[in-house]
Amino acid sequence: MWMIRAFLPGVWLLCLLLGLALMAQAQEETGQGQALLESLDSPSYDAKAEAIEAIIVSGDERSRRWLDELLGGKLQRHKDTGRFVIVLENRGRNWPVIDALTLEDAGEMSRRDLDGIGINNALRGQLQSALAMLDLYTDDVDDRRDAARELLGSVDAPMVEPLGEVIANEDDAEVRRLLDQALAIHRLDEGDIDAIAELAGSLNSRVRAALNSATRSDDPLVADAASAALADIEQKLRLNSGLETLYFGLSLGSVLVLAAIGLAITFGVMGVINMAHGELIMLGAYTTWAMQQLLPGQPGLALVLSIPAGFLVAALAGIAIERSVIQFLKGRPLETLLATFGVSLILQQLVRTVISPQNRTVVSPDWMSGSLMINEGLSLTLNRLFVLGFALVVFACLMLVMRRTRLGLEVRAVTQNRAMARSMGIRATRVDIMTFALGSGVAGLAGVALSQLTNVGPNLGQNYIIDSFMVVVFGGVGNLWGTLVAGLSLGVINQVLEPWAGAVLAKIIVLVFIILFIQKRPRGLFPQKGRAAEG
Amino acid sequence: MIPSNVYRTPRWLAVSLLSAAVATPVLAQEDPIKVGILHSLSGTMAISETVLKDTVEMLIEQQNAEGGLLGRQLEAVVVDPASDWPLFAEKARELLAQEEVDVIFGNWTSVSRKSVLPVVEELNGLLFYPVQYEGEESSENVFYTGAAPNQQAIPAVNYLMNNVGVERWVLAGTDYVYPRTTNKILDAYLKSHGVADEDIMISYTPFGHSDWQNIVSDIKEFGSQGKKTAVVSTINGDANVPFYRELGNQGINAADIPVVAFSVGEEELTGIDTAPLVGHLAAWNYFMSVDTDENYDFIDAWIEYTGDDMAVTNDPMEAHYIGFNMWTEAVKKAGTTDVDAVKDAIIGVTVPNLTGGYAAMMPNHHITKPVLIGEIQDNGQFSIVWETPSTVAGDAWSDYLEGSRDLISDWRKPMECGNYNVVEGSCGGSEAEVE
Amino acid sequence: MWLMQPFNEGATRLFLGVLLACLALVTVLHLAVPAGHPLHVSAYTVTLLGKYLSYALLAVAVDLVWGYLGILSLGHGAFFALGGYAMGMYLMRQIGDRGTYGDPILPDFMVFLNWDSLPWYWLGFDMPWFAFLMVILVPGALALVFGFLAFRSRVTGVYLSIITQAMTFALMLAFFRNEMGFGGNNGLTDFRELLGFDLRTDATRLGLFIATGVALAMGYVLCRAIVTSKLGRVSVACRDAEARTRFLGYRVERFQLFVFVVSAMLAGVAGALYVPQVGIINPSEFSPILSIEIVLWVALGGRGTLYGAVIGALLVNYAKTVFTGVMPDAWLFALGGMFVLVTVFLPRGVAGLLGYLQGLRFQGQRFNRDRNETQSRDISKEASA
Amino acid sequence: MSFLSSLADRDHVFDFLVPATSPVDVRHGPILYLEDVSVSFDGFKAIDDLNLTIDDGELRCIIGPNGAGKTTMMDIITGKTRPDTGSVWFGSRHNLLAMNEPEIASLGIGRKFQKPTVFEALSVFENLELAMAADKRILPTLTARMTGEVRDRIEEVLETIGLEELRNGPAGILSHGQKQWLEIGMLLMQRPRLLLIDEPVAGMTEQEMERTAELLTGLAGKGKQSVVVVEHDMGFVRSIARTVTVLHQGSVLAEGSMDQVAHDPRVIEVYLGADPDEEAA
Repeated sequence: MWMIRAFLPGVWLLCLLLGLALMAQAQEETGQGQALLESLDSPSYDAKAEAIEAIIVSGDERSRRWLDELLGGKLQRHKDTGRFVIVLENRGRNWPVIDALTLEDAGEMSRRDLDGIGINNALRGQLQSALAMLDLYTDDVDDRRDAARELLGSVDAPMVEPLGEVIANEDDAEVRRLLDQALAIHRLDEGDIDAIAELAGSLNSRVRAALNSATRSDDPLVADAASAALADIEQKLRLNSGLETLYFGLSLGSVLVLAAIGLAITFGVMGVINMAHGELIMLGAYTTWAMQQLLPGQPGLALVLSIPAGFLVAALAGIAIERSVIQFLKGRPLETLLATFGVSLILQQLVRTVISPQNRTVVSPDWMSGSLMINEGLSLTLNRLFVLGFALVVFACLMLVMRRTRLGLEVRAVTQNRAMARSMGIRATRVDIMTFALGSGVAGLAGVALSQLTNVGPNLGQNYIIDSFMVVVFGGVGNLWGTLVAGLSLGVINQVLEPWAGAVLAKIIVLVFIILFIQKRPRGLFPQKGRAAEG
Repeated sequence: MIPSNVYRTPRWLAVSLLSAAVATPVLAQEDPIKVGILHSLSGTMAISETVLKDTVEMLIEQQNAEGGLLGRQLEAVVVDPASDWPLFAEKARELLAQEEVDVIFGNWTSVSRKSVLPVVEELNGLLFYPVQYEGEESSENVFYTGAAPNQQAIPAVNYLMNNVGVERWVLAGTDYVYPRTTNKILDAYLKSHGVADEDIMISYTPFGHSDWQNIVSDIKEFGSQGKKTAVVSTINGDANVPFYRELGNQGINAADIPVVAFSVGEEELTGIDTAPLVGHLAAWNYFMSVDTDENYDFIDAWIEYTGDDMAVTNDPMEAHYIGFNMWTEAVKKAGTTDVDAVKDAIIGVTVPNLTGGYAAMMPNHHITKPVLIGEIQDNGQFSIVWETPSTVAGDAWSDYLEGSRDLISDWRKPMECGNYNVVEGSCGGSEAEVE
Repeated sequence: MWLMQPFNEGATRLFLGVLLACLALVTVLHLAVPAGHPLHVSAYTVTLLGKYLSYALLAVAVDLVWGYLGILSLGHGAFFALGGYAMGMYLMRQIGDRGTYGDPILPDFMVFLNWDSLPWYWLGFDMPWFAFLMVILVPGALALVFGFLAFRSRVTGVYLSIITQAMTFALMLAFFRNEMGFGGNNGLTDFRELLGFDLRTDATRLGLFIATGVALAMGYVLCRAIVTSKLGRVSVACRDAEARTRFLGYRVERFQLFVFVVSAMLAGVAGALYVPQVGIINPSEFSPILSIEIVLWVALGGRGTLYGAVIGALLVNYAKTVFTGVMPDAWLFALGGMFVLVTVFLPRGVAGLLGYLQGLRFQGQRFNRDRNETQSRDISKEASA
Repeated sequence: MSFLSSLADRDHVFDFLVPATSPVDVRHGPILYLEDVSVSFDGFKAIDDLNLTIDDGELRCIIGPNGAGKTTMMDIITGKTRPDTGSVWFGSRHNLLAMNEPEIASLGIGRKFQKPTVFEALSVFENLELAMAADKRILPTLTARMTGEVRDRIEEVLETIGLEELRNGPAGILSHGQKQWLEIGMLLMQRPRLLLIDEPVAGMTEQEMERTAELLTGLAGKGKQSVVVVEHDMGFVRSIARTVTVLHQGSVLAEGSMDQVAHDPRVIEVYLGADPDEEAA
């Protein structure tokens, strides 16, 4: 959704509508296009604004393309020839371009010979609302809705009438509602007190913005009515913010769970303290990056593919660690801690030297960016929603593996009584490898998910290792459910505390809480009871 | 390792000629001039600092290609302080006392500079510090080639106030001294321009903060009060990716609530999917997209040096470029690498910067810089939307802070004082007793 | 007198001899041998060695709890840092009005963060005796509270390690906050003088170096005295068979607490000696990573021998200095590799190796055995947990 | 129990730790007295309404199939496990349920574990030294000196358990049987009034068993220690036992002389109608 603050001169708008009408029978003249673009290429932004209007009224069918490219900063001009081109790919030193007039391929041009036609946020706003107006006439309902939503708060006098017509011909109720609100906001700005009645109860942030500014109106009646309406809205919002905090908490929790669940297996079930766990997460994240490098332009597909890939890579790395280090330290968990710490140092520096010390870009596919609108006031960010779901799925799968599969059975057998299990023909070593691979693989999955939330860089792992241990210990070592509950609850606690304690303090409080909790229940939330548990 | 290549183009020559009297290419029989490089190559700061190390190495290579300095070759002495602050002090001591380098280019974080400062002063070394910082410091032995607050923060805020019409301000930063000081200065500055208290929201977050949900939604709420709102971000490197992602996903975009960042440059953007960020702002003294020949030459040199076609340049790199040239200039001027001689010689030295102007070393060991405001583009570059008509001289002591308002710094004889109090007319504090 | 006990041991006498000899040697080489001479020890090296020695003391403290009490503390960096901060606060107060802003009382960072007066917890730190007392008391108090809680509820093994880690992590975050009034991320720096000695003179550096050496010697003797006393044997008993020790009528948690507190105090002293030599104290000293590294020094040197801890600390840190200089891009490989190799192939660390070479097998074997003992116990704990 | 009160409580004990030689009041008969004791783990009743009385100086053997609750009973007496209901008295003065392990131990109740646990890192001598009845607070322990009297005592015990020549070797290298003895020796060092011994002869050779038998019978006696032995090996039990108690499903099934017990139908039935000896073997 786009919010506009550009105030379009009325003249221009009339021309715009005129232009829309004319567009059909507009005549193509070669000179005209060049001239239009010439006028765009001027140092002053006002001149540019006029040029944009000119382009729209020209009714030239390339204008839509031009405006889009201008918006994307891809409409550029060759310094020497003065030729206007559209840049297709603007990374690297030489850029592939097409001619802006003929729209035919114009080969490659050196970055340094090209002059971009810069725009600023004001122009960007102007362009967007212009395009929005155009979009109101498209056939796709969703586009029209978005367009209508964009117009909220950016309607001014000359637009009223044409919008009225639009509403009249609009068959989609939602679009009509939005446009009505847009007009109401406009009327409110004009000081029309009745508009408030129409806006009352809407949770839309731009409506609230309008009402807020209305409270500062010099007409006391309007001011009071506005604040009354606002108070009513705030009431509605309170529930929202409660839900929002809960969602924040859960999503943070899901991240913790993802990061910790692998550890819950290697550490909890096998009793192996793997300080390189964080780096396994990192590997998963880098796999996602690599995938996106392999499949340029298809971030979504790459992401999906990197789920198995990430698992595999991390699992293999895990096996390597298990074989090369951990197996020699069987039954010496504290030594394992130290050795794997060494491994983590090596892995980090490896990434730094082999790939780069800089963070890597991981693109979010469209279906993961933006947010899911529950109501006008509450929307859930998609990427976190996906991660939350992903975490639960991973957890469920793990439960299945541990509970239902042969591997799970063998793992439990081996961890409870190695010798016995051996004598029953279970190949303990193999089980160790498998278990460790599983745990590491899950860490890889966490990495894939995290790549959608945070940096993909050499330090990624370090930022999560401690939290992971906290979660596992808090939940009770060796208990997957514990890890889930612990992760989610810690997440929620943190987010509930944050607003009044601040991010740092909230984290500290949570840590202290964990410490004290461990004093009360030395074996975590869900300890294993009975004589076995006696040290 | 990076392919080292002797490289030179007519343009490049032109630049060096601007700065250099014709460098007489003498074979260096004398032992080389040692240039210390003190940038973290591991640990958390490696992300930002490694490129700076490479930059200096490249500059040294180019200098040597032109016959070195005073007929002697330059030799880089690289150490890794590993993002560990005490280690910075130790390594600085190693460079100065053991390796006996003639100059040090290094440091990124304020704390690392603070940790090195006493060492450099004690052993009377030269340190060129290339990163924008909080000011409130002026050392006889340190040259600040990065921006002081008045060369970045204030102009950026001016731009938002006057050109964008912002009325409400969110000052978001990582909880350390640079954001704290900057925000303090801005807070004072905004209030002095009639911004009400309730129209300013300040929030601090820990290093590497990755969960921005709450804060971003607060910002959103803060912005929905019917006044144009902007975020002034002094958020430190690593925390930016999740921050911008959250912004994008919660639907806050530039046309709506613009974010102007002081520590997000091209280097940081390489780690971010910039599509949702288009239009957000950054204030620097240099952008890779600057359209000058010097810049294109520098970029090409850099690309060839790193052998990476996608390699980017950024503001601190330019700062090193300027600092290095200033130092070579001063050495030529003084005819020696002796620290005291160079210290005197360098004040007033003027070299071209990459943005088509010149940078001069001020008596307070800060330099003149243009201030550019750029909007993020989808290709991880900035399109420059505004710049100061002329260059701005760096202020060691902010005019907007209690206590430092009356302080000035002037290292020329006879004053030679880093914090001269114009009211009391005395030179207070540390540098007083450093002879 | 139990404190004299260690002097009857050949090993301790040897250790002290070597240590003091080194101190003397360095002093001589620094003062007597002219600069430029290949044998001259520069002030830089002296300070460096001083730093190593303070680390060595820290390592001894860790070995006391880990080696003899079986408590793997991943939070000893916290005690070290607290001691360091106590010293740092004293040094800050010593700056007086020579700070940038020339404020006679407030440190610079407080001035420009608009503190109008000194927070209560800074009071008294202008008096050396008070500050030095705090160097010991503050870490001691933290250890007392933390240990009391942990040991009384019988938190053991990995759980204890993890919550010690949580402790130091929480402290790190806390000290990063500028509101705390400890200078936030910048920490405390720009120190001038200690007890009237200018910190920027080589003489003072040498002095600090020697002081650290002596402190190490005393700390070593103290620990040695503890471990050779009956209490030391009880500690080992707690480590190897906690339940048994209880049934013999020892209040295990009290012994653990006692040793833990002593160790924390030693760590504090180490921190206090460390700060004036490196010239800065900052929250990153609290970082859990550092604490893990300390444990690694001990592991590498050889756990449960004390002198092994010293060797480990010196070795690792020397290696660090060398590597960061020689192979800046790759030193982490070397360090990490070293940790892996030692823990895997040299389970008893360098000391174990030495012991073996010198045929002092008894120490070694007994140690190796009870190591496995403890480990198997640890594992059973985790398995059962 | 709340943090503060526990703190207070601890201090209270810390001030004057009950000395090991505190008089145990046995004028009114029994030295150990369990009444209606029950405890359950996760619903499983390990001890079910158990009543047991041990007289001063008595040597009592306790037998019973696996899971009869023998070890749990020991845990309760030594304070390791807290019963859900019931009362446990040491003499007629000390309520054991109100004390923790060290306090109970210092009252003069010594326990030997099923699996021999000695301090393997320490020498045999040191093991005994630690076990010796002494002031076991921190500072006294820190400054404790090896007096001649102490040494004699240790030597004496070393002799009793026949480990003189191994005195300086680490306990870790001892054989299983030797460890068993060492542990018993450690109990002796405590000068306990009551010895709880869990399976003393498990994994011992015939001769070792005999020696152990002598050792134990030698210990018990009026005014000396009372001894409670839990054992599987019926042969051994028969060789030392005067009174035998049969535990079953957490409560006393039968009590009496070995022969009585061995022919008690219920006992036989519990042991699957088999002769107890075979069952155990």
